[in-house]
Amino acid sequence: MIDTLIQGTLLGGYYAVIACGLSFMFSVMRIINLAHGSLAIVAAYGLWLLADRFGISPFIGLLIVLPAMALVGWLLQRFVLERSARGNALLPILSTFGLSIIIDNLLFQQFGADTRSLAPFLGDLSYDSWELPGDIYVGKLSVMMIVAAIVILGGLQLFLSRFALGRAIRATAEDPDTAGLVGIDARKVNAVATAIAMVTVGIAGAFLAMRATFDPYSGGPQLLFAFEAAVIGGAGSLWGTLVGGIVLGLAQSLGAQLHPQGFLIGGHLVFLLVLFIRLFPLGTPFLGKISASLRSEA
Amino acid sequence: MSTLSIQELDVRHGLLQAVRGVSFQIDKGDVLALVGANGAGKTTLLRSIAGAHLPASGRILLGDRDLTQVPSHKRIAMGIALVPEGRRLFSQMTVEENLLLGKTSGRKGAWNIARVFDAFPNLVPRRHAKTGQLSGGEQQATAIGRALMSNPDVLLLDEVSLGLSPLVVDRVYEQLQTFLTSGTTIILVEQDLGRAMRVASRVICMLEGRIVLDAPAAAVSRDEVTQAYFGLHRADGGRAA
Amino acid sequence: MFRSVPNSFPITDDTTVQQIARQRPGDDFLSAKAIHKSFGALVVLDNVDFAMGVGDAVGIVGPNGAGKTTLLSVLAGAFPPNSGTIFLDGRNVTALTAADRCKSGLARTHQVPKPFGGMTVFENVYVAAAHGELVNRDESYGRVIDSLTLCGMLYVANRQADTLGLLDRKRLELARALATKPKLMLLDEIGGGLTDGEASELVETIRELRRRGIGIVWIEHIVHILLQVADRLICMDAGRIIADGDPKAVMRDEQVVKAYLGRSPA
Amino acid sequence: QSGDTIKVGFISPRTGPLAGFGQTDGYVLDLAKKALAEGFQSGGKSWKVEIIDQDTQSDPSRAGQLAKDLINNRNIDLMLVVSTPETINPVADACEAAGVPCLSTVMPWEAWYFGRGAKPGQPSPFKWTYHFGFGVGEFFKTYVSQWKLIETNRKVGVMYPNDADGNAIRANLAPLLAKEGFTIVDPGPYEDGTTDYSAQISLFKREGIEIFNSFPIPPDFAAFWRQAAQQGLTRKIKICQVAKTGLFPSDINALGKLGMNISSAAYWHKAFPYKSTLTGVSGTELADGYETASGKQWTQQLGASLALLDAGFEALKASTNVKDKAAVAKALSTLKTTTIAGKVDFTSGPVANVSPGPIIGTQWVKAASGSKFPLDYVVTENVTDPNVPVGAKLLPYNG
Amino acid sequence: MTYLSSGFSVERWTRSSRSAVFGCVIVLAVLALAPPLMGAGAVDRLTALFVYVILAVMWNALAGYGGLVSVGQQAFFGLGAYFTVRLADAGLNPFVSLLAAAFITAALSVPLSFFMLRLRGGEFAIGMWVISELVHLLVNLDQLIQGETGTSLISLNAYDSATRRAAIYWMALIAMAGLLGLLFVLLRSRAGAAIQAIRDNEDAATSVGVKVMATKRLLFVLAAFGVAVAGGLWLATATTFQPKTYFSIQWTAYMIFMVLVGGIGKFEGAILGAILFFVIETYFGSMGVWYLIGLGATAVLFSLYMPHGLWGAVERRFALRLLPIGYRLTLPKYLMDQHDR
Ligand SMILES: Nc1ncnc2c1ncn2[C@@H]1O[C@H](COP(=O)(O)OP(=O)(O)OP(=O)(O)O)[C@@H](O)[C@H]1O
Ligand SMILES: Nc1ncnc2c1ncn2[C@@H]1O[C@H](COP(=O)(O)OP(=O)(O)OP(=O)(O)O)[C@@H](O)[C@H]1O
Ligand SMILES: [Mg+2]
Ligand SMILES: [Mg+2]
Repeated sequence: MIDTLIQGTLLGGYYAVIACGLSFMFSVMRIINLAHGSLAIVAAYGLWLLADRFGISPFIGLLIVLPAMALVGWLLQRFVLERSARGNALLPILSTFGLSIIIDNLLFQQFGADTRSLAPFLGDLSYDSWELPGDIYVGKLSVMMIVAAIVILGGLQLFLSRFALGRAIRATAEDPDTAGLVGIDARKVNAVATAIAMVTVGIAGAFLAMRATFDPYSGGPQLLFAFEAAVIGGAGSLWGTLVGGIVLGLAQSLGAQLHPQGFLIGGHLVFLLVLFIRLFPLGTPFLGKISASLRSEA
Repeated sequence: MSTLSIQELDVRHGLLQAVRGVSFQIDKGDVLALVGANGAGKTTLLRSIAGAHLPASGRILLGDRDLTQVPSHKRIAMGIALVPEGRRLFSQMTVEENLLLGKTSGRKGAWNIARVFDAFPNLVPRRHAKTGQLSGGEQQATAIGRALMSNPDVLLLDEVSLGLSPLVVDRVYEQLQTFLTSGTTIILVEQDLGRAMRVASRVICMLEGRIVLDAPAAAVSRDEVTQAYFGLHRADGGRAA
Repeated sequence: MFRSVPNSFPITDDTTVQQIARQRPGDDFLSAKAIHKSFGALVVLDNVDFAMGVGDAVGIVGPNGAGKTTLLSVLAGAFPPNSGTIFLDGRNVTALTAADRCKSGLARTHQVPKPFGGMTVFENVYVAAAHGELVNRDESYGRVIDSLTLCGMLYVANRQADTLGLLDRKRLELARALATKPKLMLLDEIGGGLTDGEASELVETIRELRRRGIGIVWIEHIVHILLQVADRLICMDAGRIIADGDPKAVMRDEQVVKAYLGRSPA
Repeated sequence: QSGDTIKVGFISPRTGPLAGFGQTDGYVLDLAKKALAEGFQSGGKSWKVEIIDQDTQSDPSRAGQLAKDLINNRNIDLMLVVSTPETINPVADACEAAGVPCLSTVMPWEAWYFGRGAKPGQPSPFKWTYHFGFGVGEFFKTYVSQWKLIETNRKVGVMYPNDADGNAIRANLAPLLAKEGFTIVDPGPYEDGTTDYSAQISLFKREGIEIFNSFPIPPDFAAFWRQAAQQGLTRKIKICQVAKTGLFPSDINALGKLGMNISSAAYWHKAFPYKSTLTGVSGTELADGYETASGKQWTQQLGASLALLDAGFEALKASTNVKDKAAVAKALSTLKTTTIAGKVDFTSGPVANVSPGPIIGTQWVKAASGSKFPLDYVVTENVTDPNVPVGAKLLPYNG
Repeated sequence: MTYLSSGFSVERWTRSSRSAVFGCVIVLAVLALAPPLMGAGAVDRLTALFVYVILAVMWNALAGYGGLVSVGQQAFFGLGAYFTVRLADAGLNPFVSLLAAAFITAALSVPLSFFMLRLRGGEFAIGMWVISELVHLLVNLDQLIQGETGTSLISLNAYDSATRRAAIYWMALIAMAGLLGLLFVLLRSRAGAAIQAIRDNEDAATSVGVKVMATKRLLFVLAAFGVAVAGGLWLATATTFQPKTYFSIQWTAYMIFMVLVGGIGKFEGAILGAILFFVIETYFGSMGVWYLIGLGATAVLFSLYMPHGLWGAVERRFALRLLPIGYRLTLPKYLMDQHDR
């Protein structure tokens, strides 16, 4: 049981990392980015290429790939999102959906369907673990991921609430025209925000590729978990995403304990449950309390 | 020296021409009351001065700088701040955050958070509330405070007293008096004519996008202005409806 | 412009007036008992009692944030009070939705206008006419035209509501509320920002509503407009009613002067 | 004109997530087209042959649409379809609906037969569609043979997903294995896309399994196996027998060190001693030819796709009238031939319309230094087709 | 045009819209007579087109008019197909099963709506996606379906291929025409106005007496029904039921593509989008990777350069309203004159 809780929490850390960039764009910039997974895979291929061709360790490779992702984000904003976000709110869904198809297939065109992974370039890290008393093993990579999640999400949350640029990002997301009236250069701020989001997407891609395998089409399947974590976390809160990821991870691990097919079902059910609890803030005293605690955590 | 000058400004909303050939200039430290009936084009004019809406033709000058094509976020850095109609607060952000956003341009001056809270003490207990949840009057106070935070040279106020209780309106006008003394130029859209004419040094009345009356406040009577609302008064410059 | 066009259209029927007349005098049409409302820790309505008869015109004033809009919303059913009961036409409606209350004759406007932005002005009002009370299509059309006429919006009837300015949006709020064929209208700051001429037209419109037997609750900061219509004035402060009664008396009330007006009206 | 041209449809996943299967098809089709360039003899007549190959883009809906297009607009005489239930079943159903003969391979035949609505014990509902290749019976024989090569406690942890392959195996394999004296530890079907396996791993650890068997998709297996390594499970495993993942070298390469010595089972291997009836090439020639042409390591799909063409054209050769669909279907139902991947025989299958084929025990081992590719794929047992020579001794996974 | 007393009139039809509806009827009639004259391939392709049109129109109704952006409509598509095989397996005639399946799915969507319709915006969108995944997993538990293995609607094999093809074609045509007609009538009714009002502002809608929940539910259930019909039809043409295929988010992605490219919130737009998608697929589908890249690029380009979709652009350019659902007020002459002065 304790093992399940620990593994579930660690899994939650992974989801939080994957969801981070998505949540940032979803809850702060109000863009549902369907290309999130595909972009993470782009970063993964970048790291893989550096490691496979030039023998650069993926961790060092991040120093090259993350700035490149920032640039991608900047370009993405300038040439795609900026225009499409100006129309109706659904257009970014269409453009990022189109983008994800383009990216996936270009990757296929370039790299073929072969399964890849960054793990072979990490030595034993991908499966090393620490042994805790009680025959419990915690994977080193999993611990790294949850620490990364805390640092990134916490850092971003702090950035958004305490720093002028962070506030400017939120203001621009809410009303770009009025942001201009208080002196914010909306285009620049949006480009910076997307660049930041893409850096976190790059990190997500790296972890995804270290943890399992990827191919040009593996961006999509992880997307739902990321959305679930982001939505459980609640709009406007990045800390919430961490909580959301962990709630999801725990629900899945516990679900799997109950029934082998309970893994996915458990996650989905808890996701829906959380949404409905949030709907009834004044419901029964018990539900009310749960929802209050969910809120305060978020 | 003239601070702000507007030359032959035309502004459109699609096919509709909301501002037609408007010209005037206003000197540093002046208070201009801009009046006119509903739909006369006042808001449109203020928004194009602030850069929120680019004019179809004409020029906007601040000192000798041509602002016509300058985007709104740069105009505020040059000292033009707008309190927009309908407040336009960032509803998901707190009062304090909204106020801090007003500081984005980084202009130095007397206004800071503490002073805004002094001016609108009713905001103090709500400083950490999201502005979307404020009462109408609290929102208006925040919007004014936000504009003041940028320490503007030219302050454009669009229906500031709308939704404010009389007590607060009084306080707003007191504040106007105090920063007038520091040399701020003000364009004021206000429907309470009596009030507007009391603080203003000049009155401009618009009708269907044109200026139909432009006179020193002391030189016209309230009745004359009211007549101008309906196009019964001809402006001296002859640019009549 | 607000332009009253009394009896200019045969489609305006008089049933409302007749219905109202049938009611026993002295009955409270709308009443609220011991209303309590808080948002989190913030108490916005603190044990408020309110009652009015049909055909009354009640003005509400009070400093910003006093809870006026909240009271209106609770009466209209936009959200439930934490405690307290609301009666409409003798029925306990506390648990009913805003839509149900609307069908029972209660209409409201919003302080921050909420137009149906993607629809035309005509369509906005038509929604209200067709759903406020079940009637056939031609009758709802008639009611739409009547409301648009009364609120001076005929010429913008085919404009998309998104493109309206603030004042037209407020008029649209009024027209929409009117089209539901209410017995009582709750108005929230529909007079702000009007020129003197426009304001007197609005007053004319409201008087016309009263002539039709429609009761009015009107929140407004421009007191002199309010005084031209209201036969009773309420002043709220910090979630409580601090004065209630004859408008002139309320305006002179010391507490009201101190909390709201800042100076004596004299 | 079309009067003397035979048209054959060939559908496979060439792009999209299943593209690993279709990767070698271009090469195989080229070989076939070359062999057919001179014309094709059937019923004492020489025919021109047009092979119309189509890519499903790994989309089952598209697979069905393509099949209809080939049937309705291109008037094909025979449909060949290969690789995975997502590709084969929709195409076979479209052919069954339209009355066009269809031959397929590379998926467990149980998933093909029962997964399309046939009921056990009842006569076959299919008149037009035929399938050859491995089934659960072959896996059973192969696994028993392979797992007896190394001394273990005979405790087998199994992870069968809730998909067509997994379900076909689960339903039939486990009981048979139990009869052979293996203890099966089955945590139950999991869904593809599961990302955490701690429940299963702790069960396996508790039960002390030494053999592990699974039918996972590659990303799931990578996640599972790394987690198993974290939890100390892999060190206890003597035989790690994986199907589906591990068909292709890239899957194993992506596992890094953990991929070494994973056992697999092959529906074709370049060591198969047969020659292609259509092209005449041998297994080694096929594999070497592909490596030269593409620069990539050979895969077992080469032989399977070619075997499909072999069998298809043998049926056409045997049919009394290639232009008569019923005659071609009849020829399929009585087809008996030996392709590059071994025997195909529809006269003696477990159910009508099916000819079971071999699956050979194999292992991925580190290649000798100096090889072109990092991994070598060796045959470790041959019970389902004794003609295939065993090339190496099975190494313990944790050895 | 409805004339009211005092010279006012409310216009709902225009000359062009009358001829458009007439044109639609003619096209439908021609399509109904076509199967004996067309090749089998064309009949099959047109059946696919009808299914696309149903999908696009239903999603447009939900998102474009009702503001309910769902990325989980595949739940109903899959359920429509699932219940069809389930009922057919139980011995019901496959065509009757198809219809019954759509009704069952619609019935299931009613309790679902009580929860889902309380969610807003992104939560509703993602929530629906999760619902569809959940439904998919639950369907997988059915012994008949055997997880992802699936099964086939083999009872259809009882019909010879020509009969079967034509029957499915007509069913699809009738379903499409019926659903389009139903939706058109609904949107032109007072419920239609209420639906749009809710999209624009829910609070204001309730305050004028619109029953928000009931109205949204009507739309939600109708969309579920329509999409379920589409799912059943697709199964009838494809025979194979593999849950993964039917519960794939790809279906919703196509709906979004068709609707946004065609013009969201426009009745004609969704139809046009479906036709465009169908044409692209038919003519470029065989280009493999480049077809998909092209499809993606089309989506991006439309979002950038034609934000109102094809029909939006046409409408702006030519001020054309073929299938109008709105209202136009015409003032009496004396009032117009007064205004012009
Ligand atoms: N976004 C818009 N789209 C189309 N027309 C607009 C838009 N905004 C304003 N208008 C029109 O432009 C004209 C001028 O409007 P503006 O808001 O500038 O007037 P105003 O004098 O500020 O009126 P008010 O007293 O109502 O604030 C009006 O006819 C108005 O309807
Ligand atoms: N949804 C909400 N959540 C939290 N606080 C709220 C909410 N709505 C209103 N409030 C707070 O309740 C108090 C009363 O608000 P209300 O809108 O009723 O005031 P009001 O009397 O209408 O004021 P005004 O004259 O400025 O419109 C205010 O302090 C406001 O900030
Ligand atoms: Mg204005
Ligand atoms: Mg208020």
